[in-house]
Amino acid sequence: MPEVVIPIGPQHPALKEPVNFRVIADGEKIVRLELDLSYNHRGIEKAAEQRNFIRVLPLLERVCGICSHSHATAFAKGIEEIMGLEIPPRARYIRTIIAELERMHSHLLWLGVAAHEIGFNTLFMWTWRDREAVQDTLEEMSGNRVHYGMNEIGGVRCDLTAAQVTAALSRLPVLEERIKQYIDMVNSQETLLIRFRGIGRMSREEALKYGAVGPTARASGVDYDVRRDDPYLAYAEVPWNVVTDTLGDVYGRTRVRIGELWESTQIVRYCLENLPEGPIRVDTPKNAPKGEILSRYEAPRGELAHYIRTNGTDRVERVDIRTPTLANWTSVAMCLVNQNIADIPVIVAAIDPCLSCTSRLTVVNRRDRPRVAGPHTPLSGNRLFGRKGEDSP
Amino acid sequence: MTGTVTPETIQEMLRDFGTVEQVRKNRIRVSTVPGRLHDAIMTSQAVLFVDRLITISAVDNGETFELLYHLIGPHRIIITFVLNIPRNSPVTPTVSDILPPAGIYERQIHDLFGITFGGHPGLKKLMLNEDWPENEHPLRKDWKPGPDTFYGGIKVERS
Amino acid sequence: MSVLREMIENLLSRPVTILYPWAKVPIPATFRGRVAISDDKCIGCSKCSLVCPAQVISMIDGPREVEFKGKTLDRKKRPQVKVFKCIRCGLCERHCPTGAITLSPELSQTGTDREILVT
Amino acid sequence: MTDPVFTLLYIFIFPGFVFLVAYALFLSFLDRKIAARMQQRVGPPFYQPFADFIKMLGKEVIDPDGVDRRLFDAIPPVVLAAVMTAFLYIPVIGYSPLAFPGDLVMVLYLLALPTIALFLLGWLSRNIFSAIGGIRAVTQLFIYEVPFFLALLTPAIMAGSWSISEIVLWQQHNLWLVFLQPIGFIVALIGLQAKLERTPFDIPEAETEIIAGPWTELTGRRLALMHLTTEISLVTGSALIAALFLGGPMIPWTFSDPWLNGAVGFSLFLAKTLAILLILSSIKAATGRFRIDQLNEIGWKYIASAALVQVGIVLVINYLWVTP
Repeated sequence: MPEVVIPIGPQHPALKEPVNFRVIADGEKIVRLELDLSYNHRGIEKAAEQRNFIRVLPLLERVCGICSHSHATAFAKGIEEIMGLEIPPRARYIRTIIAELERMHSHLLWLGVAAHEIGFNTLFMWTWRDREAVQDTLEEMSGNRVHYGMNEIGGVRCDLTAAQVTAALSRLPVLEERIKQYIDMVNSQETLLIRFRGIGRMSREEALKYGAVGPTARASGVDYDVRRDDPYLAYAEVPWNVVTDTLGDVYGRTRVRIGELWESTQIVRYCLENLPEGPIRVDTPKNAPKGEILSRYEAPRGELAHYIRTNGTDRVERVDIRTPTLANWTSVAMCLVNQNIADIPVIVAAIDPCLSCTSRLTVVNRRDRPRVAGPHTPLSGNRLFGRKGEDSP
Repeated sequence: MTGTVTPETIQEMLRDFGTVEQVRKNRIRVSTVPGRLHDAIMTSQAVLFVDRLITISAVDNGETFELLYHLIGPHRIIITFVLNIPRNSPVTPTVSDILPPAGIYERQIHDLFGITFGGHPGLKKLMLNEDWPENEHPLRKDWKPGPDTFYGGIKVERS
Repeated sequence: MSVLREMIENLLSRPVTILYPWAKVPIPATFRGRVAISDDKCIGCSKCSLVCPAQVISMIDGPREVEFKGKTLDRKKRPQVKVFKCIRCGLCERHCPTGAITLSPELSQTGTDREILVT
Repeated sequence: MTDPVFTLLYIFIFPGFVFLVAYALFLSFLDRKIAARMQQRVGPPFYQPFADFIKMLGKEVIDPDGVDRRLFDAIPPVVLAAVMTAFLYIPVIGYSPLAFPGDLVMVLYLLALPTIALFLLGWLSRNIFSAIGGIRAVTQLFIYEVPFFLALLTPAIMAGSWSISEIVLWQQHNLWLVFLQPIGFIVALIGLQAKLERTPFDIPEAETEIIAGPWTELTGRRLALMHLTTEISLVTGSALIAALFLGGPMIPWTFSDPWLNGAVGFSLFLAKTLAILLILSSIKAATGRFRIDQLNEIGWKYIASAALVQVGIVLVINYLWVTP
């Protein structure tokens, strides 16, 4: 069978995100692929330069629909460090609780999506049903299901009442029970194993070389978690473990994410039970002094980096957001070569791509898309971005 | 092997490449020049076990463009190499040959700031669409949307 | 096997879906819904319009008398919210000095009155 | 049988066209409802498949560029007719009036037609997703068809007849074949699941991989008819397995009233098809999708050999017991 070009995206049932893969396949095997990142430029970084610190946080929260707390916290914690503020312990714990609940809902969502990509819709429905419990908790605590709006420079906006803590704690045992069920299911469900094992394998060296982050990297045995390596919020005080795996395939990523789900429930439980008393915010100056900070944060999808520069006013000079998905693209493109067409959705979904974060920068709609690799050549990180003279086949 | 790498050793090692200062307990900032960057990264990869590029940040600070290469290794100390590139000829050599993930960040910066990375294998538009006007780079400080220009099919209405 | 067991359990139990128009979805009291402004408390300081990230609060003419700290003040401006552009971040509520502007737990963009479109 | 009115009624009204369409839509509803309840969803109302069917009939038919319209129009009615014809040979209330020696083989071939048609549709659509889907459909056909045929031919070997109605009669006198051929029954169920392209065998129309496979370019009444075809295939397939392995509509005793006889037989038929549907729905809900190469391996390594083992066992039993 001759080589065929299969367009995947920007409108495709598997990738409900504005990204375009042109997969060149020989039969069912992927020979090479061309990647178009995004179709939607929102100009958030430019807009962030125009707003003061109060008004910029809701904007940054809307960088991403899933990890909204991550962006706001990464920014707030950077600005607080520039200002030299120490936020109260209670605020730190509340931020941690929201962050871990967010991780839980993101990973549950991911598990459902991964199951859906292989047609296992029952697991998809179940995880999304259980995700509702997390979202209800978040809604009770913050007032919204997705954009929590809990952060402000110098602390958090709303306090947790005793009733909210009790309600959240009462939901945890159910979730823990469910997560145990999922561990069991993932380890015993035959079709899931057969589709996840050995797919999109990435060795430790490759994961490091191509700059994979988050669960994608940890599944390949890269022991890299900002929460432990550069502790922020309450992570230094809470007992928890970094989950890693050595398999490096989609199954390994699933195991890492489910393991992180479990760790998250334990972190949330510890924080709720040991919530310190005290104020939830400190007074902040209006202006930040001149300075720069690389604020790193372990978002559900991986390491998120905000490079913030201030100039002594109440606005940032520049905020450069590097989202985990952008860091993971190189590795995913590398993973896909020589895999089956049927595995594209699974492999791409395995990094949990969030185009909303990534394409905050992007508008792409090119007719003459670049050839990214020569015919039958394995795709390396360099070749992914095209070489001169390969525009025409 | 990584136990020997401390902020002090890093400062010692990278002293040759420019001004070194420790800006945070786990972050070293090295101001260097475009010509030395390659060697600096190679040295840190070889000696300081740097294995990962966190990101490349770009800042337009009025007179120059500032490029910041944030690298990290198993010692979990961020090494930031800072380059200043003149605004009138924004060209710097690429590092995507020694750090594969840099390719995607460099393309992003090329789009948004108009900095050219010499030797980059495919410095094409990644972030902005095809009908984006040439020589307009939205994250430059002096960029204003033109009144009659279409950006991705949309004309910006100035109020 | 755990999949099969749970499937059978589910088959015998009721679905979890809330059939919305017939059954009410529980809304927590903290829910950030439609902006509600109480004219009695508002002192017209226009702080809300300054912090609003979506810039949907504008100060319009609304002369009235307000009791504030035992004094009766004469106020000329009152805030107006374009509800459909509101992103319900709650910053106005957070920064209001008198608690005059709040986010009620009602759904934001539904209703039959003309009034709800502009508060 | 000789009465033409009776034959016409048989073909068009009762077990034939009208009943068949109604029952197919009902089974489709039930299938969706069971899956939904297993996932703790509410599921569709009972008229949903019917409403879908009517709605799709009324939708605009879009011809993709460069498609042979006549062939595209002709395929859905042809396969619909094929699976409907197949159903007529399966006993529903009693002995099928159209039965002839060898109708089992004909039914099996008629049931294979929709897959071939899907391949044709995919090939005609001039769409890459359809083409891949069509190729996958045929590949899958080669994988499951052999074990499916083998599994369904073992009852024929055991009963010593190639007529479905004769096999049902044999079971009335002896024993349900599911007790004698459990492996064959399981293989037949798996084969039926694969034939109907339901999870884990929905490889040709894998939604997340190739949109809808051969169905991608089908619109309007073509889509409606193809959907109806799959739904009727579901009825025909489960009725066939019910007849071959579960004794069909036959009851071991006879009532004096022929009407009561027919009614009891018919309710048995309903109960058995519903039971098979429940099993099929559970498989659908409990599994993810295989990949085509994995299915190839599983199909030839395990399912086909299981069917062969069953054939061997049946031959041995026949030699020892049934043959005088």
